[in-house]
Amino acid sequence: MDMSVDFAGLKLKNPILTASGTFGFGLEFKRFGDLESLGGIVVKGLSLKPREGNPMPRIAETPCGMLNAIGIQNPGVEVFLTKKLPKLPWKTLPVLVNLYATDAPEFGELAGVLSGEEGVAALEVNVSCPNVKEGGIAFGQDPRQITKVAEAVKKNAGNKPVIIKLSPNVTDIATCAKAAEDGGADGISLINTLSGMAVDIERRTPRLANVIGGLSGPAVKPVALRCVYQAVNAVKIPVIGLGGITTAEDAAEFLLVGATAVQIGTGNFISPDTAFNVAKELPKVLERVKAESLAEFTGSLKLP
Amino acid sequence: MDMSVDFAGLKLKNPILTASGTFGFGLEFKRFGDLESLGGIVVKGLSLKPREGNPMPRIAETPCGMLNAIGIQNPGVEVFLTKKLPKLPWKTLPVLVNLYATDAPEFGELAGVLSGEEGVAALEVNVSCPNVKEGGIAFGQDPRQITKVAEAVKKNAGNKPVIIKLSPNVTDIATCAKAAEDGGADGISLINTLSGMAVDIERRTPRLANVIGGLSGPAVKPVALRCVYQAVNAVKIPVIGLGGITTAEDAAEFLLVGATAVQIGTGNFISPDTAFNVAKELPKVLERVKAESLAEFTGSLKLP
Amino acid sequence: MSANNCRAVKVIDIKALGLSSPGEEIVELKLEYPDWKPGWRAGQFVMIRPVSWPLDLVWGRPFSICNADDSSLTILFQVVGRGTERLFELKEGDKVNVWGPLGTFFSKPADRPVLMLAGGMGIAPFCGYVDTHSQPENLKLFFAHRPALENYPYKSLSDKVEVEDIRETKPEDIPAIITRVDELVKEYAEKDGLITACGPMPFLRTIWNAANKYGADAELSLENRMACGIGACLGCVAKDGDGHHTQVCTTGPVFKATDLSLEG
Amino acid sequence: MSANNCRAVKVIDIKALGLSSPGEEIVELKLEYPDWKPGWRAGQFVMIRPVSWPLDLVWGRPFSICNADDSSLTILFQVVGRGTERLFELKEGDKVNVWGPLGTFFSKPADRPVLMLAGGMGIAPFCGYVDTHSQPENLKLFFAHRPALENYPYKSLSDKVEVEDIRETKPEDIPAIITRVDELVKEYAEKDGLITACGPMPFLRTIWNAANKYGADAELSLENRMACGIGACLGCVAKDGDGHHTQVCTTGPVFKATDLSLEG
Ligand SMILES: Cc1cc2nc3c(=O)[nH]c(=O)nc-3n(C[C@H](O)[C@H](O)[C@H](O)COP(=O)(O)OP(=O)(O)OC[C@H]3O[C@@H](n4cnc5c(N)ncnc54)[C@H](O)[C@@H]3O)c2cc1C
Ligand SMILES: Cc1cc2nc3c(=O)[nH]c(=O)nc-3n(C[C@H](O)[C@H](O)[C@H](O)COP(=O)(O)OP(=O)(O)OC[C@H]3O[C@@H](n4cnc5c(N)ncnc54)[C@H](O)[C@@H]3O)c2cc1C
Ligand SMILES: Cc1cc2nc3c(=O)[nH]c(=O)nc-3n(C[C@H](O)[C@H](O)[C@H](O)COP(=O)(O)O)c2cc1C
Ligand SMILES: Cc1cc2nc3c(=O)[nH]c(=O)nc-3n(C[C@H](O)[C@H](O)[C@H](O)COP(=O)(O)O)c2cc1C
Ligand code: FES
Ligand code: FES
Repeated sequence: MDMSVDFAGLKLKNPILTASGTFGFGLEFKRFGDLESLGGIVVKGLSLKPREGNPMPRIAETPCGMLNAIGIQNPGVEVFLTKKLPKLPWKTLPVLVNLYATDAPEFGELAGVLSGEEGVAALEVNVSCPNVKEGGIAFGQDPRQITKVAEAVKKNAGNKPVIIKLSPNVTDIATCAKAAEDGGADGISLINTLSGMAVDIERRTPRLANVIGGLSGPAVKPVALRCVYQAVNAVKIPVIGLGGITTAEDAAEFLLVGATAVQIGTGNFISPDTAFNVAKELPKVLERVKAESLAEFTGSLKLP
Repeated sequence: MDMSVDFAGLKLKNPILTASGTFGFGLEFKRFGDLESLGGIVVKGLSLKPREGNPMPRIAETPCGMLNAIGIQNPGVEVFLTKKLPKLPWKTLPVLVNLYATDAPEFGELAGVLSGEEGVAALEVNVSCPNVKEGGIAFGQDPRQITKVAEAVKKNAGNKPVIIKLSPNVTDIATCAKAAEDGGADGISLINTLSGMAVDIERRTPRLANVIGGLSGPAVKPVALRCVYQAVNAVKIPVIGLGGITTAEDAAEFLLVGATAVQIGTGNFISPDTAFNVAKELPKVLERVKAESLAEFTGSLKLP
Repeated sequence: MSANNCRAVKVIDIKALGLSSPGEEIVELKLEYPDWKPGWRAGQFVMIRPVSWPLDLVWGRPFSICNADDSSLTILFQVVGRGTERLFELKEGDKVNVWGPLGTFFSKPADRPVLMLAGGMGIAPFCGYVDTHSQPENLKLFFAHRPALENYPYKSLSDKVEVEDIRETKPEDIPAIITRVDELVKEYAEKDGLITACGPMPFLRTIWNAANKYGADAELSLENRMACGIGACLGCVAKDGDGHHTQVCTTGPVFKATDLSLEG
Repeated sequence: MSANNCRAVKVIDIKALGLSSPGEEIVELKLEYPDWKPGWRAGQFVMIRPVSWPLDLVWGRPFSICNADDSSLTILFQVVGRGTERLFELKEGDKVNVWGPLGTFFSKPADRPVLMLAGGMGIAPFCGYVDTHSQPENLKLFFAHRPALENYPYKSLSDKVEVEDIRETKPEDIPAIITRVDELVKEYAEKDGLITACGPMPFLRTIWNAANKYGADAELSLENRMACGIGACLGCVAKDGDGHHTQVCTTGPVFKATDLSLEG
């Protein structure tokens, strides 16, 4: 079965991407599979300047999921472009860059830095990171700000497709999706993590130094699927679905509700070859459920 | 260890209650434990008139959780008062009634019907049920409407404590908690279910006839704990914490972040004696973590 | 009291029956008898959840009581999903939480012929029904099945009561089953017999339609998805005779045909 | 290539060592050798996740390579939480996903005395270190432990190298350990030895402080909580010599003391 898809002008071999922050810069996974067997990769969130991220501890395991409060630790966009990107097979593997900034002009500036880079396939804009106190949560949850960020990035992105990555921690995800579309986004991706918390009753402390963190993994899949379904039905631009995908069947669920592509996040920690396996198994799963083609299956959910 | 607590004037033997919709009318669990060993029970959501609820299928299992879209099937408040309540040991077991209505005046009317009933210990107002299309979602997610409902119920509740049960499907839970307090609520409880969805890739259908349902169980515990923590810090009225509690350790986590009492929901399905076990084990767990008393432990979370 | 109703009992034995058709494993699971007082009735069920199950599967799973005596409780199950796959991994000595006996049961009218209509795993409750019936000579089993007969405890039944079976190996076999069910229901309606039935929904719907048509006295056991098994969650409801939702786990699983609406 | 780095290998043997103190089970787990090319070095670790684990525990668990030869890989673990409890339930023949060898390792300088400082389960990597060192006569182990010695593979080490141990049975025993560690670090600093260390954070911090004080050449292995083990999640970071966050799983787990900031 032909697995290729076009996402906002981006040609992908197959709809399986990896999620930002869970696949490093891709290089870490070279020993566990063939990167080029993936539809593409999204690298760790990058900011203009290097960031140390939050204090430790930053991760905690929860039932069928995990919390993280990494706080967008990253070496800064320059180091990425000079040290990491050249080592990736970007000519044959779409490398999407995940952008983090604290206000719309800064997002615009970051997009400007990346817009001329041949090795960058698209920009994914993280307006939803719930970990960083100085702004992330505020504009990711406010439709007007989402539109402003989308506009700022789009203006500076040159011909790179701009994907806005939405937070599920909102009353109305459809409005947020529309806000991204209104701002000129070429696509949206969702979900980022759910805001959550864990505590240690012996030590009487939060399990994360940041107190609150982002929940991901299989636990959030039903919420993710609902958000993707609502977003798909709210906008005309294509949607990337993610949240709790660990198998090709999970991936198919997101395609069924209308996602054009999907990302594997926490699944990469269950085993470092998860994304490769999902990419390999997806055609078999689609055949098993009697899909005529990827396009025929995508969005073919029948309502009662 | 003395486990008794005062919740908004309500004397509870211990802080373990059962969650609405997961414990029937209490009677169903008589054969599995001593109802009077619980702090209290919250019965299935009641409306003025009987309701058939949503079409089938209404439940689906998800990783570490479940989705439900029961749609507040219930026999109506009259049947409850005449047929169910008399069979409960309400003199020694606080019976909290969960209220469902589609607008503020109807909530007020329902509260009026219950206000004179000796066997009713308190009113828990469900402004958050995400299953019912005709209104539930709208006012549970709008702070102004929460205030209006709280006012309407409070005005008609006589001397019964009024507890507003909040939805986690909002951008800002603290504001919702304050809205309940502003409306005169004596306490709040949270979380109700997270809005979610599951699909069947073979049949290409949603797993719930209602398409979207409410996620509950261990999967949501980190979200619940975060919401309770934020609510406790937003209001002065006492808070009941729930969401994913299946053990006494889980219950202690909610007490640690400041809940005065907790409810067991989906945990009752893991085994019908879960709530009884949690009530029995809680004192031991508190001793193990070296709590001097329940009051000393409650809210004693140390921030980094 | 409560100790008898939700108990952790040990696995005594577990084995796959016969050689299954591909993808279909039928398994007999013997558990310690949970010491039920005053006992159980054929058609009732139990909820089962191994003590060692992690929280990723939150619910117990409902199974008909296949048989029970003072020392053991037997259930029969088919591996169809995540829960039954893991049940199949149980080992002797493993502990399983069991709550029951739950729900309603098949009647045993004296001196009336009884037709037992079983579809697939729907054979389970009839093992106990036959063994606890005082007049097995009045009983007849009609059995519609997909895996071959040796996968089921069919032999133990055919030794005791009149039996008849049709195997469905392809969709084209279904009309013959429907026709035969219709004939049998008519026959038992005419001779004032009782019809008891357990099996998949399409099978039950055929019987329900026929029972309506011929005014037969029929009792149908439903197998809706369940979370609690005790009437608390309202996840398992079916439509009663008036079209109102009622809990299959407590008002059922065995219903009089006239107390159900199975249209659709 | 990839086949060697993330493989499902079989459990060959699993046993609890000695009679543990209450609540502390120390277990030796032998796995099929994952056929690593070009091999492994003492101090490196593996991520382990049984194939049968349901999704309620999402992460693998990191363990030092205790030892390995052409046929088997041995790890030593202590039951401390949900993951290790379930690892302890593994049976011979069960499949386990293993990715590794991961991270940095202890150096083996020729002709220099080496002090191995192990705290509790921190003894694990030194089994392999001793066995793969060409000059065991240059090695000395100091071992601080809570469960009795017979719970650890201590005997196999004391047969090969000079050893010394202190058991901590109550908090009051700790100062003696700190004093002795300080003395030993001073001694090895003075004779230009290498200090290698593995154990809980307070133990490592004592060593780090002493190494700073005496200017000792020390290598410390950290055991931070890990989700991926391969540098991707940034959940395991420690502060490097400049106070910057660096991944313990890839820049470590074995760090030069001067490349770490362990204050606090
Ligand atoms: C009263 C009663 C008695 C029963 N007696 C027996 C018996 O004696 N023997 C027996 O074998 N079975 C019996 N059953 C059925 C049995 O309970 C189920 O087969 C079992 O629960 C399946 O569990 P599972 O986890 O293996 O399957 P699941 O993973 O829960 O799935 C079971 C099947 O349903 C599909 N499925 C899963 N989730 C959904 C969903 N949300 N929507 C639609 N389809 C879904 C799956 O694809 C699969 O085919 C009985 C059921 C009831 C209610
Ligand atoms: C490189 C490396 C090598 C290692 N080598 C070994 C080895 O050789 N042998 C060995 O026994 N161990 C070793 N460890 C430690 C081992 O990985 C852990 O003991 C193991 O992962 C614990 O898993 P668990 O699921 O049993 O415990 P968990 O349930 O994860 O908990 C472990 C302990 O931490 C506490 N805890 C759990 N979650 C949190 C949290 N979020 N915040 C604070 N505390 C928490 C628990 O109460 C418990 O005491 C090594 C670790 C690393 C990083
Ligand atoms: C450790 C970790 C780090 C993450 N870092 C980022 C990030 O830098 N930028 C971003 O947009 N999302 C980040 N995310 C969110 C994921 O990309 C993804 O949206 C989320 O985890 C849900 O998907 P999953 O359930 O498949 O993990 C991170 C998630 C995890 C677990
Ligand atoms: C089957 C089911 C029915 C429910 N019915 C109600 C209801 O009638 N009224 C209400 O306020 N909450 C209802 N809830 C929500 C629970 O009371 C609870 O808020 C939620 O399930 C989270 O807690 P848990 O994770 O412990 O289940 C229902 C939940 C379930 C699973
Ligand atoms: S299974 Fe819960 S009401 Fe029937
Ligand atoms: S464990 Fe993921 S970066 Fe180290």
